Amino acid sequence: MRTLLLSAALLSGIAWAQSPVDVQKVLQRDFQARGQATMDRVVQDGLQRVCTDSHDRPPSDLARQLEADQLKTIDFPPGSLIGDWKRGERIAQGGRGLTWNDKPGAPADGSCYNCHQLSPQEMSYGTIGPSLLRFGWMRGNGPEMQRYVYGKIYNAKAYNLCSQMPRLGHSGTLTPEQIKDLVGLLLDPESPVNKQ
Amino acid sequence: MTRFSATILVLGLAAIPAGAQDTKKEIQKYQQMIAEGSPVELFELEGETLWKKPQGPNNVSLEKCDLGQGPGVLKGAYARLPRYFKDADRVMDLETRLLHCMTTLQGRSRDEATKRVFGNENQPSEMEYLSAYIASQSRGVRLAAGNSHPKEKAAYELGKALFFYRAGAWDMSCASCHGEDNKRIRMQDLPVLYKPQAARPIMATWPAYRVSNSQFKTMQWRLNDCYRQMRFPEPKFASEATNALNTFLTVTAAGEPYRGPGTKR
Amino acid sequence: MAGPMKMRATATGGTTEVRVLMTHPMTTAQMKDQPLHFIQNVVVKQNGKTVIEAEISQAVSRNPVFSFRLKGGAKGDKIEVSWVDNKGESNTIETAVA
Amino acid sequence: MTRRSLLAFLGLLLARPLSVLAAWNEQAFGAKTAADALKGIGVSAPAPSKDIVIDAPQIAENGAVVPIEISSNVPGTTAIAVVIEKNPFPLAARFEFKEGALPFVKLNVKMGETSDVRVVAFAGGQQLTATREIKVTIGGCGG
Repeated sequence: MRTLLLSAALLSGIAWAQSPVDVQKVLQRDFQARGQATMDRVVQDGLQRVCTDSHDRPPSDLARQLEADQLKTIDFPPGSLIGDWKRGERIAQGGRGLTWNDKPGAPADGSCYNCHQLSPQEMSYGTIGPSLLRFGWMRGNGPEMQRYVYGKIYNAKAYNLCSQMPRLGHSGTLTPEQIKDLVGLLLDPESPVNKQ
Repeated sequence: MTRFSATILVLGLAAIPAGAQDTKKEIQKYQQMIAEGSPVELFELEGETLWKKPQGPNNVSLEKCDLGQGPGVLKGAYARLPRYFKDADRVMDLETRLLHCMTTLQGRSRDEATKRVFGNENQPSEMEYLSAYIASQSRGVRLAAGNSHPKEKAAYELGKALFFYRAGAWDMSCASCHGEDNKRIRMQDLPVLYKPQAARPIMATWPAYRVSNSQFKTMQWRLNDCYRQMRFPEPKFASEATNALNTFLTVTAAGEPYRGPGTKR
Repeated sequence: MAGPMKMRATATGGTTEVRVLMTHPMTTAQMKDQPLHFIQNVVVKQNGKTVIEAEISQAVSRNPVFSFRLKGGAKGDKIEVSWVDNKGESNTIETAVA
Repeated sequence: MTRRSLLAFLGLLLARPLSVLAAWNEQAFGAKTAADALKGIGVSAPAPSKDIVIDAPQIAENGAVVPIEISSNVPGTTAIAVVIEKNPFPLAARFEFKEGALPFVKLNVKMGETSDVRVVAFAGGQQLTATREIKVTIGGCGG
């Protein structure tokens, strides 16, 4: 792993006046644990380090390898992955979870509308991620699509290593049940996302 | 061309961009109107009172505090912060410097002076009031944070590295939201803060009154709350890290005439 | 205790523009942890004569800001704005037209 | 007591604290529907008019502060009322413009949700009205 990281830094060709290691030390000195936001969060894992080093443009071989590692973290539930789109819509609207003033263990939300357009009725949507309007209508909702959407929400980095989307299942933000409800929001033909 | 993609093309060309354009225009109008009808001057008034109020064991006001332009000189002081201070041998932004003056001039303990740095709508903090007043004394002065002393240069570099450092429960860096042009969270436009053009109007209007919660917010708070939303632990108030980030952002915005304290959503 | 007010009155082309800021929580019945507390009456006077009387509700935003326009007006005219809230607290500010 | 001092004394009486003099239409402000609020301020079947100008953003990023500028071009306007139809208590404000004031006001209001904002102007025996829809959206991260 160490050589892998080193080569990533070299390949990216970005000269940092401060190495990420130095920055991590600063964060460990200048930040403090509060609530559920503990200090281990400032320590980068492998992909965070590679993405920081490469300005989110990791060498493709390395990216493929690390994406495969991330894919292994996803535990796909059996059966249909399409949950209740109505609950999904509420999860997509909210922005709570994992911050230092959120109650540990309390249900979190997906923060989906912060970055994506989904239901056409909601005009206050962000644009950091692509529009998901009519997502299921365009792509169908067969088992493969369900698996892709579930996996993408559970761990977006398995599909695009330096994606800005949080690993909502892997990080413990959302439960498998909540992720299925979001799959429902995206793929259920009755969901406003897919209605004309 | 399939029927589906034809439909998408039509939708894409006609309905959606027109709506988005109108939305953007109306949001701009909203922001302009809230700025015109802002109660921000009330915070400046209160801040002036606090600046002149004797406090602490030494029972003196902050009027002799040197914000970089000499003891008690307020005109243009905020626009030249953060900067290196020889007496403290470090780079300090406004709040860090005020804390320094509270401990050195007024003889207050750091614990007491930082007990409540961020207030709420019912009780704004001393730092917030003071920031409003002092920043208002730089209106029209071009931003010129320190960028020549070796420690200022080091702060800039550290701030830049922090800006792009991805970590936390959601793998975010500042650049996750402020790294690409023409993006927004919900309706909020996201300035690409490492680019001068985008950083200038933003840094020229902080600190600011936020209408969504009727609170006056400082730059230390802004950084603190970004890290909260990024699912990081909490940055310590007036730490080297927050001063470095503030230096990076303000140096990037250099040259913009200061026109705050601003009014934000 | 009532927080500060601020006012500016400027004469331009035959009208006087009055902009007044009031420090007030303006809490509503919907806020659970706070008692209902809001300004009910605002009065604007020009040289001692009442020119505007307003009744307002909890729907006015916290720290109210109003702009009014008065006919005529010359530099030095006295403008006075006062408010009273539902608890009987009040405040007044006076300024000369600039 | 001289005439002059009597006048001064009356003047003092008139300068009693505002709270004693001030009237506040409890019935209208306590009304929970726009119809009841309008009834409470004596409005019935106001006529739509283009002479009432409501300047406001069509979209408010936050309902806590929605800036609205109102002016009436109806000659002889003596009062203006603002009703936010979907607010829990729709009547937001009522302004009386006496000799010396122009029928103009700019203020910030709270809106619980997207709603029509109705303005009624009183001029002589006339009641005129205009509305404008303001959409209230969600800004920021919501966290």
